[in-house]
Amino acid sequence: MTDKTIKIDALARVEGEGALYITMKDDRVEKVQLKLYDPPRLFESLLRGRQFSEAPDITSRICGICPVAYQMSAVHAIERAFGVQVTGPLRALRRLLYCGEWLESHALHVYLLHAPDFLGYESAIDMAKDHRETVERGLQLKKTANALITLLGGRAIHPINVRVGGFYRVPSKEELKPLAERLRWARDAALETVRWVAAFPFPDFEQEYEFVSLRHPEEYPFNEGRLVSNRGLDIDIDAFEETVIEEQVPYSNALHARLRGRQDGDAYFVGPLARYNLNFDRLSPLAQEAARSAGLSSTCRNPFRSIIVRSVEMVYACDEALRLIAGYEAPPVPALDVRPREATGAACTEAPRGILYHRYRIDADGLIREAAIVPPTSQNQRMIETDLRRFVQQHVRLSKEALTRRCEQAIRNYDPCISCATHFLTLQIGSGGETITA
Amino acid sequence: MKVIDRPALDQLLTALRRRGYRPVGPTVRDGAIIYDEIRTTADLPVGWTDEQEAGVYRLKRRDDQALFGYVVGPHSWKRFLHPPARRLWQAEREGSAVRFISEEEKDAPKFAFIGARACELHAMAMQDKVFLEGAHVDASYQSRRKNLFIVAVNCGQAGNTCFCVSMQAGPKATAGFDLALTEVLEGGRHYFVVEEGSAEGSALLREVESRPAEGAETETADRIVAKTADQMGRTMETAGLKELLYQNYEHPRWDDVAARCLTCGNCTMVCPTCFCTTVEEVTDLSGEHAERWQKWDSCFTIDFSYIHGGSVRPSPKARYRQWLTHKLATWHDQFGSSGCVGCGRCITWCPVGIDLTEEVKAIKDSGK
Amino acid sequence: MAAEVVEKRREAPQIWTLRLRLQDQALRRRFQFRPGQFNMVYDFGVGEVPISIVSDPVDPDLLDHTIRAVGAVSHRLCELDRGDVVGVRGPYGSWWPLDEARGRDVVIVTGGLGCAPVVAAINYIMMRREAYGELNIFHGIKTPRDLLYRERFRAWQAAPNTNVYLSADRPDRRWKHAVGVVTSLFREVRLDPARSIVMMCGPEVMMRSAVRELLDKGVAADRIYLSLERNMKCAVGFCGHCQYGPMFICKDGPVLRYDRISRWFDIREL
Amino acid sequence: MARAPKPKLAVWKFASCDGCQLSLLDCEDELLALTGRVEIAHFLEASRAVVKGPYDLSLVEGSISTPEDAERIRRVRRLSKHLVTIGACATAGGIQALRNGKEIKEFVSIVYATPDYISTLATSTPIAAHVKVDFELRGCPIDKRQLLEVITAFLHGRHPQTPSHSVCMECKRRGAVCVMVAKGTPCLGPVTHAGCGALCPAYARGCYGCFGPMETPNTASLSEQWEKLDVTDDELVRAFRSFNASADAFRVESERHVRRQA
Ligand SMILES: Cc1cc2nc3c(=O)[nH]c(=O)nc-3n(C[C@H](O)[C@H](O)[C@H](O)COP(=O)(O)OP(=O)(O)OC[C@H]3O[C@@H](n4cnc5c(N)ncnc54)[C@H](O)[C@@H]3O)c2cc1C
Ligand code: SF4
Ligand code: SF4
Ligand code: SF4
Repeated sequence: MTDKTIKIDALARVEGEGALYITMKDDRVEKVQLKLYDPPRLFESLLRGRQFSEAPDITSRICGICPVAYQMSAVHAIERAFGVQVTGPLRALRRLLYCGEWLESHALHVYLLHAPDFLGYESAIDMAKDHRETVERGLQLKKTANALITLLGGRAIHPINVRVGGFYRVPSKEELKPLAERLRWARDAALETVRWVAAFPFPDFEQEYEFVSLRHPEEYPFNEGRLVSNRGLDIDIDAFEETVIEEQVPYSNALHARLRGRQDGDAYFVGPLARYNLNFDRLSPLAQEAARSAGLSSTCRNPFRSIIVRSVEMVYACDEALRLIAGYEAPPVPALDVRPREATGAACTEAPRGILYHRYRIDADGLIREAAIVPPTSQNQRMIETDLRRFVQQHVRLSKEALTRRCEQAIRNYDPCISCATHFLTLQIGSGGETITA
Repeated sequence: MKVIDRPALDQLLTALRRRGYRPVGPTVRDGAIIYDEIRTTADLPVGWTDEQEAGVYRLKRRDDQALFGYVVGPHSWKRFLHPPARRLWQAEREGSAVRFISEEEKDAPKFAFIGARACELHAMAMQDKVFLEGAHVDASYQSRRKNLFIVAVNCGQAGNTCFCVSMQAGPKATAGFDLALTEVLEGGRHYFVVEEGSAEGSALLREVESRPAEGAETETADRIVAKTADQMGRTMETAGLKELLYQNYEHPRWDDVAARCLTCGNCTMVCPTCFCTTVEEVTDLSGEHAERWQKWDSCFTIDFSYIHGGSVRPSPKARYRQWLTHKLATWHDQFGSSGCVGCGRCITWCPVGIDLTEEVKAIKDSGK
Repeated sequence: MAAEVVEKRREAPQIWTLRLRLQDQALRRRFQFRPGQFNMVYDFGVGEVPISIVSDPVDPDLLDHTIRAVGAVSHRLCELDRGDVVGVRGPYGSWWPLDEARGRDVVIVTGGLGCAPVVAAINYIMMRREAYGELNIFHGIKTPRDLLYRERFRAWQAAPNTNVYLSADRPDRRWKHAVGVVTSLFREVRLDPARSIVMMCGPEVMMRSAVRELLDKGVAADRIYLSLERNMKCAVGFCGHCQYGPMFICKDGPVLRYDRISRWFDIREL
Repeated sequence: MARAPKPKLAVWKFASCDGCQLSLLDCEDELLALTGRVEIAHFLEASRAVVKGPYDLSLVEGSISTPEDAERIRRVRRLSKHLVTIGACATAGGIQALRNGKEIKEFVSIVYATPDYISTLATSTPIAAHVKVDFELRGCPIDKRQLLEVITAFLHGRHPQTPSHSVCMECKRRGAVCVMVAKGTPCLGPVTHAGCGALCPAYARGCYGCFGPMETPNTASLSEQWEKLDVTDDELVRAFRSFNASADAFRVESERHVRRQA
């Protein structure tokens, strides 16, 4: 019987800055605290009084890893407020752009952030010493994704081409052609990735979860759909704020979210694993095939296997991108005419790490009067803690060092993005973690 | 003089391509007429014209199918002869030794300029002076220039910011071309009166369907160009201009213009005669390879005149003054002519519409 | 052109003289220069800067460059060691009127920290001392600490028919020389304006007042030569950076005769 | 180059979106080569291995908005031989600096139940307001080629070549058509620091100033021109108040229009 404290003051290989504290007494987990301590940047406040057209550019600055997600949620929410629907090639381009972001973000996470955990390296850079070709494949996948985002968005981080109503400039069919070439390579590389990660050692950790994601009548979800779960949730996005309750916890700069009507303390799960479990039937045949050959069925409840699911989504993103490029004809205008009106609009899109909710109240002059943003990581935060509690309880025998590593790995299952999660939260005085090793 | 009818003009492009030329010429992109590769005459701005004002440029539809019914846009031919960025040389380090690799000029592109205007030919002649006629020769420019074929076009209309007549640089192409066209759309006919300017031009012309020009046709062409000369949107008094500027380095007008000038450098970038460049050192992570890249530069930047301790021309006033006096005064002493051809680009493309003809006039009206 | 550092000598803190030899024999044989001219010296991966050649033209095999470390390139050049390789293009620009000056008195005026261009002229005269008349060297500095070449000045002072006049704006207690701007010394020294030819380099403010004084003393405008500095990228008149009124310092200069630039000399921020 | 021990590179994050440090991981073709030239000694986003300082080159992302961070940046400075700030947050306080000068209580109580908690967040300030900075790399986000230039320049001991002239020069070099002159679209390019390669004009929109003010920004003259394009004071205030709102030239210009509105 031992008491143990696991303390990670500065989580590595996550986006943003966080810390983990676990205390155990008599082999029982007492406390699990995931602290996300990026200083809040007060986006909701500073959006007030801005022109609606600025929202995609401003909110993109919440997160450099998934700026497209912010731009997509922003434009869809505002378009819903104004009663504008973007269809046809413009809609396809948005999906295509999102494919780029998924592929980029997943390649980054799978290769550079998560795989080192499975293979026992401190970083992908260390991993490259033994597995150079593999790491290079990951980098090339990322690069292909960035090329796609750059062509459509102008640059990979905080793209400049997205606007309410469409784009500033749309590519010609010709311009997309060379990308298709590279995406075909990427699709093969993604399949290779699935095979590679499927062979990783996974701890036995099947859990019961409430998975939440978008669901679209025809497609694997990106920008549209109803919000559903495997426990019967099925709502329009407009009902999001009635359904999701955000609570403050004293130790973190990120709010915890839970679903109304569920038991207090119950968490839910968003992200690739949730999408996969709720939308397997919407994946392309190739992606389904890749999943099956990796030993996954249409459901997967081991979060450690989310690395396989991410890789399957990479296959899908390439497949979908190729489909969209093949069917693309440049639209007559780069953007629909958008007239502001006094209204409120909300939208959810599937960021690489899960649903990202935006709501805007806009006045007749087109100025934002109120904004609300719920990023995926703050929704997953309670789930992560729940996972950690269960996992640590199951593995109390492990050495502290081993357990610490496992905990980190378990956190990375969620690919948490702390910059997002803390973009608007209360700062706890004195909570700044020590990250300097001098 | 010969005449090519509109439908036969594509043969000219074909003939050029057959001879290994890459035709570049005006085409519509992003709301302006720019210069880029031309496959057929359909790539030209068919039926387009432009309206220009200080700081304003707008494309407009014409009510005919003219190919050259506009003046000059934001690009100039220097983009091809004196490109915006070019590698000068490379260095490889091998142990303590350093090996220098100069650029090969033998593969210089073979351009054919379609639709170069008289002012632009003058501008090229001025850059020739800079790069070819001094003690040192710019080999890259030289090989591109040597390979060049020029199809000039005499202007059928003048723009609102044009003043080539004042600068004696247009609107008629008088020298420095292989072929020169005057576009005529009259009485339901659309043809080009062609003047031959070189042996190669004549040889090329023989590969294109053409016929001798009739007197009426050449007269029409002359009349068109003469009319253009009367349409100049701007004028500049050039008599005594160099001395005027030399005597007015401290004129208060420089402060006035400096209050408006953005020091953005647009005027120098669009100017077809501006030639200044900077050089950047480009290194890679291996540490074994370095390259020297030449890039268009502008006398409007702080770095341009930087010497250790600070810039020689920190004030916008001094930078604007340098630009204007270089163009219109010191150029004479350096290269024997004015550095301005009156194309009006710097007036149109200055985001705040600063007009050098106005600046000159203001100094003249109140200067020493 | 690759050149090897064959010798390195420390002149003062932050100032070094590099002796360079072109590696290519054929180029070496063709290389001819005159005092006052400069080379573009390139350090791998850092950049290229104009530096005067201060060695004697009789031996163009070895090129001395005295470099003061002020910024990136000059610092790196000063850190080079024997055996290191730099790039050298040149020689460029105009030179001191050392032929014209034969048989005349020579007045050298320098100031500030960098005076490499006139050192080339002084060295040249020293090697051919009898060919020239009286040599008066005026050197102005701000504070005694800026006097970088004490040794050199001492050696020159010891040469026949040669006088060194030093002046400091802000002297300390040990300063034995004149006080004030260097131009004030002209009043105390007897110069024969008709016999004299002036070579000058240094800060432009100093040169402005020096020229004024010398003209007042009756030195003809066409007997005053100055070496000017401007930013330089190409050194062959293409890059435009070194313009000085109608001049390109790289090809019309750096050594310019005063009467040719008098019109521009007093204009600020030219 | 003498093969001395590899210089140690550290990457630090303060209030930011992570985008600028991600630029380093976005150097897909160079990343492994980079690790051959420098030791990645502290880069939490990429590695859990942390090597003790001092560090030869520290890249600092993010602005200072808490007392803890104000203290932490001083320690980072002490541990760093060269300290380079990357991105608008670090060089100008970032978008989060929009709170500066506002009545912070009021600003945050709009959203927060317990504004007292955030009383320490009154300002978001650039790193240079706290410690000496050796070089500032602009952009929101920075341009990855420029980041590589900063690193290779550091390795070669030279000054990075990141020209501070206008975006217009890059716009013209790339042959883009000026959106302001040809379409009447307001563009901040003339007063904005180069570095992005004139992205926005190349995508048919006006520059919104994400690289901050250029070397000699004549914001007043540009504003006057914008007014001719029917841009209101209100809009001008917002235009100058974005990702570099606290950079002097932009701040002053926006305040001028705030006063004019009043
Ligand atoms: C004709 C001529 C002869 C010179 N002779 C010598 C000499 O013999 N010894 C010596 O120590 N110095 C000499 N200089 C000055 C020397 O060129 C500068 O000190 C050097 O360029 C500084 O470069 P940097 O990179 O070290 O400095 P930084 O301050 O980092 O300068 C950055 C860049 O600006 C330009 N630059 C800065 N200062 C000057 C300058 N004064 N002149 C021209 N370009 C400059 C260069 O391109 C330089 O790379 C001479 C200058 C000229 C024009
Ligand atoms: S004159 Fe006009 S174009 Fe030229 S630098 Fe000034 S503002 Fe820019
Ligand atoms: S579009 Fe903007 S950046 Fe480009 S030239 Fe015009 S004003 Fe300058
Ligand atoms: S054009 Fe302006 S806003 Fe656009 S990326 Fe460049 S600096 Fe940023």
